Amino acid sequence: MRRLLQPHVELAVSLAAVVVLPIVLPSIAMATEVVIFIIATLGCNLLIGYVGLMSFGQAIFFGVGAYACSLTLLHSHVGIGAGLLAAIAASAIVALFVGFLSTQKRGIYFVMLTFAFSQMFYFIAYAMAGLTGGDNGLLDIPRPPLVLFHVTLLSLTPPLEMYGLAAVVFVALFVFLQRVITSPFGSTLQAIRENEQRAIAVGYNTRNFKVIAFVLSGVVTGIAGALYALFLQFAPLGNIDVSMSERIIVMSILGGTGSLFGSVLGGTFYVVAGNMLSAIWPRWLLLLGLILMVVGCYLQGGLLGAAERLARRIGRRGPRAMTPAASNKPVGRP
Amino acid sequence: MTLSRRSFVKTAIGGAALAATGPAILRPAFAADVTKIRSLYALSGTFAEAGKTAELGARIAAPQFAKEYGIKVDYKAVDSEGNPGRAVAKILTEIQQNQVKYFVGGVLSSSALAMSEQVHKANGVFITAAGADEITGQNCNRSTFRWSVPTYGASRETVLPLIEKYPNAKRWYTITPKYVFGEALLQNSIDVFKEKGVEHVGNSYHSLSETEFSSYLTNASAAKPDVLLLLNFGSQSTNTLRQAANFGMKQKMKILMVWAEGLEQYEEIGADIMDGVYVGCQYDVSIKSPGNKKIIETFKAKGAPVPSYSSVSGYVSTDLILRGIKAAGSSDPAAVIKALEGLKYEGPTGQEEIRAFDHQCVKNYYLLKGKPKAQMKNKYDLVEIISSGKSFVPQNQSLCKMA
Amino acid sequence: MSLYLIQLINGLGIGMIYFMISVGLSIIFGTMNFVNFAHGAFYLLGAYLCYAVVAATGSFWLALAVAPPAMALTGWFAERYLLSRLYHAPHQYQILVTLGLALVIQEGVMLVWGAIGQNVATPVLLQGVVVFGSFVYPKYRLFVIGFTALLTFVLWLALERTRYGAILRAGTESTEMVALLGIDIFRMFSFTFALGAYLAGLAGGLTAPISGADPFMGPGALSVAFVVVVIGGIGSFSGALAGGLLIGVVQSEMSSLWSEGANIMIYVAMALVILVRPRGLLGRA
Amino acid sequence: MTADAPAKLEASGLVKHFGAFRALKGVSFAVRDRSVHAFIGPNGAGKTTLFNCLTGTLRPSAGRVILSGRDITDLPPHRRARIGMGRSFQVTNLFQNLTVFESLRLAAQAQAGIAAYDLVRPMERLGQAAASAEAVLERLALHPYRDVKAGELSHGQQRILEVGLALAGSPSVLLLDEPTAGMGVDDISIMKDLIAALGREHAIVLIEHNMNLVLDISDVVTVMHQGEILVEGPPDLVRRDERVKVAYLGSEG
Repeated sequence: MRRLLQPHVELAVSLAAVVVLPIVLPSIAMATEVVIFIIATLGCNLLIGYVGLMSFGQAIFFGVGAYACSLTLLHSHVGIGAGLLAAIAASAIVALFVGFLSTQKRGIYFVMLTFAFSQMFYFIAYAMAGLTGGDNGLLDIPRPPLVLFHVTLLSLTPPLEMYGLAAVVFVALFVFLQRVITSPFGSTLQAIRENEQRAIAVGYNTRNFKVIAFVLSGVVTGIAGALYALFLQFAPLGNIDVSMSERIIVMSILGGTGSLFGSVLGGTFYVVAGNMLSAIWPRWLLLLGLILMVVGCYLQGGLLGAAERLARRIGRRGPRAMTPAASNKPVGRP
Repeated sequence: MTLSRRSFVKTAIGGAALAATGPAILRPAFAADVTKIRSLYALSGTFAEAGKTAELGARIAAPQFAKEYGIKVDYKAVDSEGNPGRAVAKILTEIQQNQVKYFVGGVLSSSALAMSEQVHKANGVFITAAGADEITGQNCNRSTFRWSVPTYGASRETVLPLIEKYPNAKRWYTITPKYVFGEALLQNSIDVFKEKGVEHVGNSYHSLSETEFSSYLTNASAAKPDVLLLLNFGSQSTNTLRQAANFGMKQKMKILMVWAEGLEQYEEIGADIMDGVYVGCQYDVSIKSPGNKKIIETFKAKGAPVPSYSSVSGYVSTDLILRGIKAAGSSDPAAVIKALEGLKYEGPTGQEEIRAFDHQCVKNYYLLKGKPKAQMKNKYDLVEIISSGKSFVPQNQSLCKMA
Repeated sequence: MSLYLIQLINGLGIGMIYFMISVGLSIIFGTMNFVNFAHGAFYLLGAYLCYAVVAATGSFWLALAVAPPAMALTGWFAERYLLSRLYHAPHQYQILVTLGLALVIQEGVMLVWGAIGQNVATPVLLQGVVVFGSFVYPKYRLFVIGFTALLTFVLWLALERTRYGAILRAGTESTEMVALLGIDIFRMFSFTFALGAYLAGLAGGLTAPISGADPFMGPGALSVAFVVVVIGGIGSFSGALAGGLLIGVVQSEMSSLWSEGANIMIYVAMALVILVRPRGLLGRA
Repeated sequence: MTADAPAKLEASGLVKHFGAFRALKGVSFAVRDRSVHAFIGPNGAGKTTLFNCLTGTLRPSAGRVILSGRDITDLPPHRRARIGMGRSFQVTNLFQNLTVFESLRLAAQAQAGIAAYDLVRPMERLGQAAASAEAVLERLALHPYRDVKAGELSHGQQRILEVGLALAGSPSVLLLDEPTAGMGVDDISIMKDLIAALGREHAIVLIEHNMNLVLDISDVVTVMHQGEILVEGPPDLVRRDERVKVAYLGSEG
């Protein structure tokens, strides 16, 4: 599928964004937040854009990643890498469980199932206050320096170093996911999104592919959750709330599904606009609501789709090079 | 009547919330002698009403005391969105972007605790009126001061006087939200029950997302208590009280809401239901003290609504920061912290004092009672003070071990 | 009377309210195969419209007569000019647009009426309680149960005995079939959506004297409605009733045992129903 | 026709109930390799149910399905596809937004087994799948439309691609469900030639309403009626059989 930006251009633009964000944004903290939510959005986009699955369970993995990383660092003296590994392992296990059950159903039943799991895990986290801190959350999470073979790579004390960690993880995950979507596995996901029945008929065990995609998505989102906990040094209960799922979904669709770069746009736009608008008008969510309605009705390709349309109109490239975002087309009603 | 409560707040926020959100490299280089203060209240989200009222208090206090103490102040409101994660991210932005050292805010326990830690890491000063005892208990730190009376005092100063007032009310039933704050109120109340030999006939826990309380009230009714003690907070206590009144419980027993949000909440509940209900609160406009007199006059002069607990908490928190700077004669946070420790001042509740060892403000807590509609002088005159007093955990029992 | 029996009765009362909140969602869900994430916001707006009419006129009965039809009109407009363009879009866009609509309603309510909740006084006629032995129950809640029961009967009659009801029931089975019968399904969708919004608004108005009108009551009501609709069976009228009553009773009975546990159990049950019996307890196969 | 060719696909005693309704009442047959075996019958004869039992979309209530000597009765559809069963759909069922080549490549890639799960290497590394896709493009004369989206093809081309997707996995048995459905006369003759040609290399199960096409190219025709086999034999035999006429006329009258 040819797009506005070829993969290597997307990567280059993403790299440039990583360098530019802390300079143009009002604070490094905001840049860090942007990058973390871009990662979470990438995880969500893998499901919506490449498999056609809309999961309300992303908050589960965001929350579990944050808790796993925080608890590891709070209760042992291992390094930051171990915290991230714990987040990966925990979110993978939970995503395997949730994904294995949820992918048994399609369409709106899948949405409802992930919604039920999201609420379930929220109340479990709330009830297990001894482990998760309940409503208070986990406080005072240590942020040990990043050490590799006894060499301190990043002390992580200055804000820019925390940003650096998040940015490096983001770039690594972006490259990894770019490879995933152009791999045999990724191309199969797109076949499933297009027509699952046919994918089964030609010999794919689509259930397996969906579960693996779900786990990948969960792990990426879990890493975002862990970075968020490291960034805030705090893991609030709100991480695992269904409204976090909604926020991540909104960022994904706002940016544009069907291309990883859409997530970069969506995450950046949501976090930056949210910060700026909330400072001006406490009722800014009203504007967000209007934007969602406009995007849903008229701009289904999201910001990326809008950019592509604009580029086509200006005609900088030949009109044939542009194909509308795949997500413009119906995926098939359940 | 001057401006309505809402329209005043709207213009206040709209006019002054010029967000300093320019690029990091173009950071405005403020003169060093301007003290930057940021308030972090929930201006949107579930606790927006309490948040914007508290912010209003801070907004009135900042220019007034700046002038009074001769300090240059740059005050801005930051919306915590009622979301602890967002609140911390925004504090980090303020610290990094504008090198802000002074913060007031925090209504919810979870937000306040997390904010307290961030300000402490940045060696700033944070003044809050949140309910979480940990703030001046096990999670206390050098940077954080708390104006509001902890759950210990709130329970004692409401439950004890009510027991004394009604010696025959021997059976008490409690309804508690399941989180640290609720548990703390419950434990402190149970201690008072034991001390006074009254019977705790039962407790119902509910989750923080509950809105339907009839089943808990049914449990309570079945226990046939003399007093129903509500230990929940905000819209949950409003709903519990409203539904208890629907179930006719006001006629059968005394109802005491230990931790009320103040005037806005009484208005939300309405005069009919408030009539005869006991509530505990940090502040009431009817307090007779020189400090309160001044606050009422100031609010009137500014065309602001009648002062309430929320607006006064924002007001006093901001005052305390500027008072500390004045006393220290410097805007260095370390010096300001020193100056605030042990500070005695004329506050809205009379003489108030900040304890040095845990940074807890020692002040009155009030037991109030809803007035019958016929006795109300105006629509804000919903409660009358029954008693007040100071109860605080002594230093040797405090969980605060400040480094 | 034992406490468990009292809680059973109270739970049935809560369940009737849950049914009211959910039935509109279920009808829309079943007929149009459309998940309306703005359903909770319709419920919220219904409560506020009711509050506004009571505040202006003092009459709760007038409010109950005016607010739900106003919601039906809102729903009809939303369907006609917003949602109707989404029937052929993937469901994520339907969810996105209704989520946006919910946000607009919620923030709009705060813009108009402020962020604090509003009290809606119980109508004078229904103040006070009725006493059956050791069981005390507010008159107003009794009225809500009676009113809902009556409404249930009327709705049932409408669905079973009228031409529209027959079309609607057929639509729950297969919209294609209805279209083949030469019926304008888009008009049917508009009408169905208006009916769903009407019922949500009515639920908001009816519960306002019990839990007030609060700008944040939407998402909670939506969650309850999802659970009830899924457990009862999507598109099933009797299922929504059974689901509502079941959830009400479980919550009420669990309140003295482990109330957070009740929440976990309810969502476990929701997941199990989708996995094991997707048509719900009473849904048609 | 090669009468001595071994049976590639066998069904024995297939029964399928839907509640009280018996859609298949014990159907047995054998499809020999390199032959076209057509199933005809009036509407409601049970052809579609039979087809679904063979492809695994439905599980028969009783009886067995044997593919190349292996009992596949309990295998799910994707597993059948992996051991040499290709199928097409009656209603065009393509990857609408993927190009013709990509669709065929994906269909071929399904045979790659564990390599299809490769997460990190580019899909071009699976050269086998691309080669198979190219071969099918050639064979079906779809190469001019290599980079056209499936959804943008004409109906006739879509029907051809429908068969192509079944073919891309290099199956030994092809199950074609009304391949000419909705086609124009010119396209039908292309499809007819294609099926006849494929029948020389594969075992083909054909469900088709176009009687002329069936009688022209089939090696064996099975006439079904009310869930049972009415007549089975070479086209000439079926053409003359009185029972077939009665069954068709009876169902119409």
